[in-house]
Amino acid sequence: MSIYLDKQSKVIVQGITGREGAFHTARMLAYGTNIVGGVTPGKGGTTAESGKPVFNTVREAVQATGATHSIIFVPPPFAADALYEAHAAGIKLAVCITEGIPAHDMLKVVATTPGMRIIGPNCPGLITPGESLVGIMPGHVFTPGSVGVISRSGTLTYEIVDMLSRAGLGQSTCVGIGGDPIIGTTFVDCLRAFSQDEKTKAIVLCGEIGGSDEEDAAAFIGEHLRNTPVVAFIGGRSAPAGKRLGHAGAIISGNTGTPESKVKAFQAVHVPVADKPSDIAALLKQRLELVGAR
Amino acid sequence: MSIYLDKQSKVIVQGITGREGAFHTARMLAYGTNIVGGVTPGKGGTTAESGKPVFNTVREAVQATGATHSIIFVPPPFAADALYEAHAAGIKLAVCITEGIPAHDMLKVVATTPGMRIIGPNCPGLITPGESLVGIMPGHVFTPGSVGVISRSGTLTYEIVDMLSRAGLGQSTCVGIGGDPIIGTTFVDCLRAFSQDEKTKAIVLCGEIGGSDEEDAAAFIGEHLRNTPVVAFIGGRSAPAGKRLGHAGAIISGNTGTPESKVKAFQAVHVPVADKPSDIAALLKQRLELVGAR
Amino acid sequence: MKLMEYQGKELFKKAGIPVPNSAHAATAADVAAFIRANPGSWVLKSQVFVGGRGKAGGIKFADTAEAATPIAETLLRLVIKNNQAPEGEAVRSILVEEKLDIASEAYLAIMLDRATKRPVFIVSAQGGMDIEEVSEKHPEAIVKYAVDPAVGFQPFIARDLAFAANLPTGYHKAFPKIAQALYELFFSYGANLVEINPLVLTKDGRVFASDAKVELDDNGLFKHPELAAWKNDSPGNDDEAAAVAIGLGMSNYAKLDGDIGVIANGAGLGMGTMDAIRNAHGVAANFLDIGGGAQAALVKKSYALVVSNPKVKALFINIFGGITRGDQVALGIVEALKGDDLRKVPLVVRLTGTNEKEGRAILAEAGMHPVETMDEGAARAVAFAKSSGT
Amino acid sequence: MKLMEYQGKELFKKAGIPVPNSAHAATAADVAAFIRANPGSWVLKSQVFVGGRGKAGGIKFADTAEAATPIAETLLRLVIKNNQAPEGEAVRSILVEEKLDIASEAYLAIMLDRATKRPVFIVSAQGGMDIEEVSEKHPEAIVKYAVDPAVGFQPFIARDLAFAANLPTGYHKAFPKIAQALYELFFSYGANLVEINPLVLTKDGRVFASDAKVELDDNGLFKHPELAAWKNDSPGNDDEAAAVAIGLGMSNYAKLDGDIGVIANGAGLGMGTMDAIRNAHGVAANFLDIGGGAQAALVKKSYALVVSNPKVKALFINIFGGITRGDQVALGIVEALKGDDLRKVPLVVRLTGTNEKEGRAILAEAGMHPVETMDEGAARAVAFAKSSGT
Repeated sequence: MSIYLDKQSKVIVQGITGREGAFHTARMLAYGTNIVGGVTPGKGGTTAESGKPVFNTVREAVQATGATHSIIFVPPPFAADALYEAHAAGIKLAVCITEGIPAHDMLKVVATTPGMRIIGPNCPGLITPGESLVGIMPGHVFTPGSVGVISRSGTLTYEIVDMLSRAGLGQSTCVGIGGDPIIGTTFVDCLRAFSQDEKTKAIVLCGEIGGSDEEDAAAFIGEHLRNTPVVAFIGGRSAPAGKRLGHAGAIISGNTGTPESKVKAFQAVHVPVADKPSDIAALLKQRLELVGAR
Repeated sequence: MSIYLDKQSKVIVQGITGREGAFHTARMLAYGTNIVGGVTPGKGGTTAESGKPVFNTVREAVQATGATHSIIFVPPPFAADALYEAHAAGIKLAVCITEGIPAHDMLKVVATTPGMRIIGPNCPGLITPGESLVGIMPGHVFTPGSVGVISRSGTLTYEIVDMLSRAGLGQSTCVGIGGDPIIGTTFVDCLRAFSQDEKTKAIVLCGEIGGSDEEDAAAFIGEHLRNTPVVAFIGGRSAPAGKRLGHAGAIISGNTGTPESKVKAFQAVHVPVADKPSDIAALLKQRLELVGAR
Repeated sequence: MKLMEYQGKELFKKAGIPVPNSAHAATAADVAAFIRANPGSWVLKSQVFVGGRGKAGGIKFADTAEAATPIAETLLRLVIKNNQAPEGEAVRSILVEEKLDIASEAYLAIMLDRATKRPVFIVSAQGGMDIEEVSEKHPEAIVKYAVDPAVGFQPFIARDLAFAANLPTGYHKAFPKIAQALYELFFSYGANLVEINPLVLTKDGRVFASDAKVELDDNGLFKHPELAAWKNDSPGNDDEAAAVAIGLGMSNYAKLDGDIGVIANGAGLGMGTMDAIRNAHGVAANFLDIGGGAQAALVKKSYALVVSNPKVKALFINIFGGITRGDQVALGIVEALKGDDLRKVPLVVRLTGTNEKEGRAILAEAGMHPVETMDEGAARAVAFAKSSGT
Repeated sequence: MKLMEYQGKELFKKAGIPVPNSAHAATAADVAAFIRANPGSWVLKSQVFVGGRGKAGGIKFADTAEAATPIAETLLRLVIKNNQAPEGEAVRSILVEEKLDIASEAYLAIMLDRATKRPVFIVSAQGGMDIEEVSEKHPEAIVKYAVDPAVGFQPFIARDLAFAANLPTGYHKAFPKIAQALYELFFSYGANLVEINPLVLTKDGRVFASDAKVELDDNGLFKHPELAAWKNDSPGNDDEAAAVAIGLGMSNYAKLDGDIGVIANGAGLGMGTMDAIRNAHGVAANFLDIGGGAQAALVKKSYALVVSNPKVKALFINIFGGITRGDQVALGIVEALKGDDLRKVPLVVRLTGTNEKEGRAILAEAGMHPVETMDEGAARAVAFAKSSGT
């Protein structure tokens, strides 16, 4: 098992003939992802570089292939439209890679696309190692296993997963939820899914300064995941207050969203917070041994 | 049992201090309806003519009384706002009496108030005879019993129910769904509810020319209510084509919505269509005997 | 409220939907003057509300002012009939419009759909005069999309429709903008229907709304006071004006062909009363719904309106009160019958429901005795009308 | 993008939110000239982005041009500091504004709330300078409402907020219109935050937005080209301009206080790299995120930007490729080091992920050997910086 994605999941690529779309389609196919086609309006009926059929609309693609998952490589002004189109066509899970989508666009998308899980935007996607990769992650650093990974950051996740893999801690599913202020899937959504996934035995949660998602996650863990080993990491702890470093989410304002408040929230539910990514694997092993000993 | 409404249902009146609101509050209270208060912005903290407390907002009213039902007597330009307010405050069923609400207002209300059942607008409300009346119907023509009544018309329903009562056929719940083009609760919604209500043994359905609600109802009956005696009536059969008679719904255009298409749809599922309201009781008795004989 | 083509096109222009060059003319002289000032090939389009004007000879072509004058005179004398309007409608004015060099005709409309409770786009590559035939014989050539009102228009909807309907590629660039503008017009004016048939693709690759059909929701008109002037042009206006003049809703009164006046409360009971009259082998002279909660004064005015129709030989007042109170109705009837200012016709009253007892008492005092049922009342009114001779 | 008070109030005026009479002045002479031409009691408000200008002496009163001149001169020399901005911000200009006869001060704001994923109204009857203290000590005096974006603003929301916050009745008539206008402004400009503090009720019963704080979402600015001019005034503009000039996102570069340059791909890894440098007892000289999918040319330009900061003594390039390809990064580094046009500093490269092998080959050819881990790279860069002396 796994969450959100497995080997059978049928995936289409919105923007399959674009530069990024084509490049990552090839990489996802190489990883083994079950990509069944793609969409580029006006190029319907042709075949993409990857050999997959191109459709004019998501509806056509879904009708022809039975796809349930979509990954979106579309520039920011058109990304909301792509998400609406996926929803209207019955897509169940859409990964939105696009960076720079107006927050108000996402506000409305998230409120009006019930029944479709959105991962991102501004995220690296998700991967169930050894089965399927729907995203832009470097597949080779992931290994199959039983650690669920959730992260607001993209590249920092690769770092962390690489070290987990090197330490022999394979992953069940890794979800990059994205760093934008308004995202489709939160830490809590993923924690809930992991809590119902038999394969996932431990969880690594990679947060950031700003917002209250980490605090919410800590509260959920305290209530529903008391017996699961969880280790957290908070990125950006050396960022100066008030400075904006890339993710709009990483704004520190007032007392909410500070690293201190997040660390405190996790410690209150007995979740250790790693000082640096390279400490995570060791901390998780300790937690796993503790549970094993009980 | 009954559908949508019983003696316990706690009801508030939006517009309780207005002319119509005050008049019908008194009548509903006289009928036995469990009215717990009302709302008029700016009059919060006072007591209405009926002796019930007045609140400034629906939220205050719900918090103070635990109301789950609301009946709305508010002029057309403000009715959509009243429905949104009811929904935001957690009301589960709102009866909207108001006539003349823009169809586009209702379009959006209906699409964005999930979890709240709206009866109407432009309707007489609903009644579970002997228990509770949330509407403007003349309570004395109704009698408790086991016939469910659904009607697009207001006054014609009183006519029909009066004759049912005189014929000894009491009613479980009667719902006036309203005659506007966009309504919250359709024939099919009510049929589904009646199909799950043990007390309802037979159904009278009072439709009108225009639209396709009756055809949809016939289809539902064919699938889910084959063993329940149902009698239908179609109002406005003498209306000239193209003329608009009161309800925007009663426009005949093309071949859809004609009396013939509706009669045909009901006959196809063995539902007799009465020629006039005074025939309904007799037809229903025949159907009940038929079922009894089986 | 229905708009005429030239009115619809004014809204289209404001919304950014391309329409051909045109001038709206009330007389043949105006038509000729415009063509003289603007040489070229022109279409003279009769302005009426009924459909089928093309087949009825209401659309003609002219290349010169001289040729146009007699054509315009003929058109302005034309009465256009169809199945829905057998009595016909006189042409009121002419839209003089640039003649398009047509490569293709498509169909685009948005209507309020009761069943889905959504605005529905309807598109076909086979637009033009025979769209209804297409709809019957080749339903697969017509594609639809129900817009979620919470989401509103999104560009993908236009792409989806254009591809699904197989619109010629010449349309592809212009279509999304036109679809979006049409949706915004539909939405901002609270329309029941906006229709472009045909949406023309010209041989030189331009796209135009060559016709415009717009029907607005009367209940939403209060948001658009700027359209009040057009209201007077709208069909059925005499009845609507009469209704509004006495304080009824604009669709609460309609004159019909029979001789038995009807006053009822509620549209359903009003129609039911007409049905009952038909069942009693009579024909209603009108539909009149006094609405909910009518006061005595309105009942009296309604009486006056109904008997102002000279065809009316008998009147059936049929009230089953809910929000309407029997005492107010009874007071109104008594007031109406006082004095000599209003014509008297044989009157049958049926009065039940809210405040029935009080109402009956008032009528009894005035010497009137209501019937018990609708069927009884209808039969008695029909008998009165018949006995009054022809 | 943050707006200054006078800019925010321009948007307020357009949106129909009442603001006091005012003039925006860049010099003391302009201030004096305005007051001379418009006799009355005026407030001189320092225009800065940082909060707390009132407590820092940035707001003064003047009844005559003579009195105003020295005050304005003093204000225009003022540097306003607070906890968030210890280095302070120089006053740029002055808003000369009608002095209000205040009866009551309320608070009204709408912000984008991450947790509910909705725009949230925040209202308090206790507005003014101490709103943060109110929020801490009397949270019950602050009421909130999360708007469903599918529904949008509805009048009941304003009623609900006004009653729940116990706004004095003097506000009740104006408040719903102001709340609606503020929501429409928030919505149509794609704001992160719009705030009126205080919303003043005057003794003669008028309501005014006495201050304006507006923060717009940079990602949505492309929809509002008319605001481009204000962008230059926005704080952090030097860093943003530098980033945009080389083709990065406007928030992808920020100069900091340390001496170790940082180039990373992704904001998370960029922050992680800074954390690693701190863990190695060094301090980053900047944050630079080359974004996703950077090509060689952008990598070279990023190098140039980082070393243009004279404080930089060592540079750590930390790449973990996903959408970013190792070969492109390597090519960019090699290009940057060619020739003499760019300053050379000790360089540590860490390169892994997508096309790692190709990238390492390119670097090896140029005689460079990447480190294996982030911690290792950070430690080495810190060592380089320290050994280069102070």
